[in-house]
Amino acid sequence: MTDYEIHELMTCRVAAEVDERGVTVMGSFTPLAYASYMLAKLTHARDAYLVGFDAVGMAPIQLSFTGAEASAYKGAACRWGMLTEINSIHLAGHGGVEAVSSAQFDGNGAINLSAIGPFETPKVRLPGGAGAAEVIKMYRKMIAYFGNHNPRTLVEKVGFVTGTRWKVGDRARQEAGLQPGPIIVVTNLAVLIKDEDDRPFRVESLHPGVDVATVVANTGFELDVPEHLPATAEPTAEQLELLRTKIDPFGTVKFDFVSGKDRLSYLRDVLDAEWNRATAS
Amino acid sequence: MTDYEIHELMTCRVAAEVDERGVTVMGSFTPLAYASYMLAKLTHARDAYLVGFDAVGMAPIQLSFTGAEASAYKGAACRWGMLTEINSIHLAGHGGVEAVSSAQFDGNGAINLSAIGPFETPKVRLPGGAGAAEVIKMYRKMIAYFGNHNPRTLVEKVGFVTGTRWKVGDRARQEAGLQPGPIIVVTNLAVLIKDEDDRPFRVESLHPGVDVATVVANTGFELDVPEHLPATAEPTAEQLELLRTKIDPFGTVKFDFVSGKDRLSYLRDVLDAEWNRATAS
Amino acid sequence: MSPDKVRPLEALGELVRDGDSVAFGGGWFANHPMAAVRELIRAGRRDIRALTVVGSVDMDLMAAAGTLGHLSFSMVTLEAFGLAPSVRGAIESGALPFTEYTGLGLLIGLEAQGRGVPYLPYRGPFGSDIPARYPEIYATTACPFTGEELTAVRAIRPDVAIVHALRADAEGNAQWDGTSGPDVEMAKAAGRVIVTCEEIVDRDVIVANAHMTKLPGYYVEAVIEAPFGAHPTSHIPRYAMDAWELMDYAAAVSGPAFSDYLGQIRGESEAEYRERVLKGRDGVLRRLVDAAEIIEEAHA
Amino acid sequence: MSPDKVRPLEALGELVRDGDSVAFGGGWFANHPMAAVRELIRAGRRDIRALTVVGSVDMDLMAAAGTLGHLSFSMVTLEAFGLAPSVRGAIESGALPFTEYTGLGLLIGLEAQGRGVPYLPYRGPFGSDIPARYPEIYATTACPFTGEELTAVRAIRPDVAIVHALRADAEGNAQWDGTSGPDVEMAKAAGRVIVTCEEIVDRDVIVANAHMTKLPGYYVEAVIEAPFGAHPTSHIPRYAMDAWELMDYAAAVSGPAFSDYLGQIRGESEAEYRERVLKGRDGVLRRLVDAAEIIEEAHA
Repeated sequence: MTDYEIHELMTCRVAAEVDERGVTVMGSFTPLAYASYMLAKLTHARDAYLVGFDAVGMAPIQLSFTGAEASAYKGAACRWGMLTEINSIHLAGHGGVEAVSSAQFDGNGAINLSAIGPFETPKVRLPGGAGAAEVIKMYRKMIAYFGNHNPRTLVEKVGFVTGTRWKVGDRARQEAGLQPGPIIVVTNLAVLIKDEDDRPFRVESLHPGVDVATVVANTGFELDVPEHLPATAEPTAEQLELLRTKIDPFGTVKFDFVSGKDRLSYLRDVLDAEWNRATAS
Repeated sequence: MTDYEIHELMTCRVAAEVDERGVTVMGSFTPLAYASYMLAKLTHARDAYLVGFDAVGMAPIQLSFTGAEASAYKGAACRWGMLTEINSIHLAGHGGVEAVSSAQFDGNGAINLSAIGPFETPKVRLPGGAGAAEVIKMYRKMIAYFGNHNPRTLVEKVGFVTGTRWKVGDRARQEAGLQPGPIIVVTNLAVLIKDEDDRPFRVESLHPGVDVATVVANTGFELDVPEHLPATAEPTAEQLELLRTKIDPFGTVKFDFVSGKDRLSYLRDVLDAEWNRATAS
Repeated sequence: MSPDKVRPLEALGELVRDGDSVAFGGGWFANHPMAAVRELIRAGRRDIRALTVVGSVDMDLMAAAGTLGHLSFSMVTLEAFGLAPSVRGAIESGALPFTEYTGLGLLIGLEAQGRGVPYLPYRGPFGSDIPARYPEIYATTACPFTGEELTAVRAIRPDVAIVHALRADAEGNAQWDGTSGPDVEMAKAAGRVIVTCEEIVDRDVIVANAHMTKLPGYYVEAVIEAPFGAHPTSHIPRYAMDAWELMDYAAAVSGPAFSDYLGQIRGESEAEYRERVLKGRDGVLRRLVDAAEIIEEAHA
Repeated sequence: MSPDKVRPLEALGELVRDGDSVAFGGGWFANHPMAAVRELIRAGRRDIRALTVVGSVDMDLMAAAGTLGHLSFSMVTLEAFGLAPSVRGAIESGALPFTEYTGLGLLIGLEAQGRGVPYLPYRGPFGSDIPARYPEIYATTACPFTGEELTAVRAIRPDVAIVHALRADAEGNAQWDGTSGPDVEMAKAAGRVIVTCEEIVDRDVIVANAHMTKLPGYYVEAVIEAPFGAHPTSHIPRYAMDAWELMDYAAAVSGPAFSDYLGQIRGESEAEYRERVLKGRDGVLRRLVDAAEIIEEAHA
């Protein structure tokens, strides 16, 4: 078995959800989500239709902090702007997979990207949700990913609902005119799934070496725990090769897994490598 | 004084209404309207912003049946499609001058481009109004032009209202959120203007050689006839030179003034000239 | 990598079924999907519920050929060549049921469907007699903030849209340079989209001209190469409208020779049609585009 | 022939007045009108009611400089460089009144104004806590045909929009090649539009690239040439974001040295800013764009 890091396993697990139906849109440069989509497009979902920034019908790109945006346009079939993307993908029912992360996430599939504490004078003012408030309900699949599975992030009820899946079960979704599909949570410990409105998330798989008690103890909301719990699939050698040499050679995905005090120097190193590559030739 | 034909006088009179405020849009290839806009843009309204077909910010073009569309794109600053034009010009309050013709026109500023006789099984099914139903109320100025001023066309009340100016007086228009501006009718006999909801059209000017009784007798709706009636300005030598040599050398404007039996051969001659020009070089 | 959606024109007879509602692109004498229109006639499709914004010879030819079961339009005209005689006759005789839309209402109804709302409000055709005839299409609605009265137009969802592009790749990414008219809104609204195009190209060509891609491939079910596919209407910048063929059409359609005119189209392939009708005129139609002039401003 | 709308950057202080609501283009670290932001700070503008869809260093710098009187946004973030510290601090302390929009609601509100309707309906942020906080912006409305409940968002009309384009001509026809984000909708909604651009060009250049014109000149009041006018955010394909300057900003903004950082910007012209901050880095920022790679698919 090949050695891998947890962000690589998570990337591969998110990638497994990406298929060739509908359109997948990247907004902010969120490296794990970007890497997952690229991996899918280079392996099992060659026909996945990708949109990043205003580049529509992207080729797969190499990730970098300073170059991802420029890359997105280099192989793209079309240019749009934010509003056309909204009206032609999100609201038009063409959205395939939407992967988000958030400061808080709860057992109803709600996210909080707005405020910790009172909304008007918060303890922590968070960045805001951009399009997430509307978008996470519109896509066929909602994926939420968290590098640090803990009960402060995965809470019973978010302090403020920036956005939510709204309807969860296939039937409720179809009755509301939405594409049917589940919420999938991928963390550093496990994979959780919710596909019924009136049932809690259930543990779908545990990452190798994680026991279920750790997952339950670190989750603020109720969980269904099936008797039989498979291990999350580990990255294959081909996947790791693609991630490390083609998709993310600078290590942008790992950045979000680096702890507070080391983050700045990690970032500086990545940026130095990007600078050196650009000036080398 | 230079000799001119009636369609030339009408073209110049319509052109006089075109100014540099707002955007003027050409839809169907209606030669008189096209020629008027080009004349204005080449003389007193150099900064007029013109849109024809999907060419936005056109240069002035030479008219021809087979070449007008291609010309429109050759000097244009931008490409849009019908919907963007609608939402960015017509409905957005950016429309400057809208010139239309119609099978019937009445004293309220209503046009009929739909049907003569019962709507469902008409005596004459007309072409339909395209965007006129909405557009003629939205523009700052509505111009209606008719090559044959008679009481069958200028009627008391149209048999079917395809579209209408809706609000006419400046105040009523502004209260409805519309740009203030009049309805101007330019015919082969006279110029009529309406700028109040509760007053009839008034005769603004008579074309040289036309007496007011002829106008009144040939108009199916009531007219205000001021005591002092000026003559419509005749085309200047410069205008005629531009129209004949630059704007409309093939004579497309005159086509709509040719009577039934001669139309086909006139058209064939124009098209022959267009063919010969294209194959000459 | 890309999916291969390329189909022959002959597949159109299967892609469109009798009774389908079909939106046809183009406007005036520009860029109607005429090769597709001819192929539907050849395939003997019937009861097509056609939708056009500004139709011309496309609608008239189908009306004459007995292809139409219903017609939705905001205008149908042969402009210099007269009122569309077949459409006019079919409506006047009561043979062709129709819906007359206002032009903006039709486009905004298509837009509504494309962006996932059941209606859209706008400052509508106030005072027009059209909305009252179609309460299932037009309604009055009020702004929930200002109370302003607006027209609501209902979302329109054609079963199929057929549009003609300059070029497309096998994935369906389609480009226009000149008049695209209502094509993009029709495609976004329709259940299925068929793109005919002057030329199928490699993806590289699409990427190199990405600003001309008005319809991304994810909308498209089938891509069909059809050179001169808008003839006798225009496809700028490739060719001008064929006014001479339009004169021939206008002369034939109301007379006894029209069954021959139609029989010829029915009995030939599209390649044979091009061979027969264009016979050297293709070069002229291209040169008419080149010869078209803008006026250099002497007074600048 | 064309009107000449070209103005120097220094005119911005007159074009924007204290108290104006101003929509700023760009999104994330892409294409914010940073030269204009710096000029507003130099001109000492105050009480600006800023509107951004996804703001970053543009909003944070103005918050730090005391330029803002109110902030409307759907997101403000420095991404890898952290939460926007000045915006965050100003909101947490209660010093900066704000309106948090949902992202689609904000764009559709701008769209509504641009297309002349007082609101637009859409399948909104159902279940979000945001709409209930702003009943003057969000309402529930029903489709008059189907009865479906939808969200209505009210038209948003900024006094001014400032957007940064690749190039424009003197008439104001403005082109983008890479990220245009919300720029066009902001411009269409605003009472007055100011375009800064990398380069002012002759009309010929615009016509030759007509498909890149996203904003026609009739919308535009002033055109300002501002090379590197989005720096330290990106303007693709001219230059990548300057991550090193952003690190310097993030390091300075929360510390005691920030008054020096700000003082320097206030005390220099935009040409001096470029000279000081880019000092040879301009070439690297261009090469970062060139070096960015797509992945050729080995398995094709």
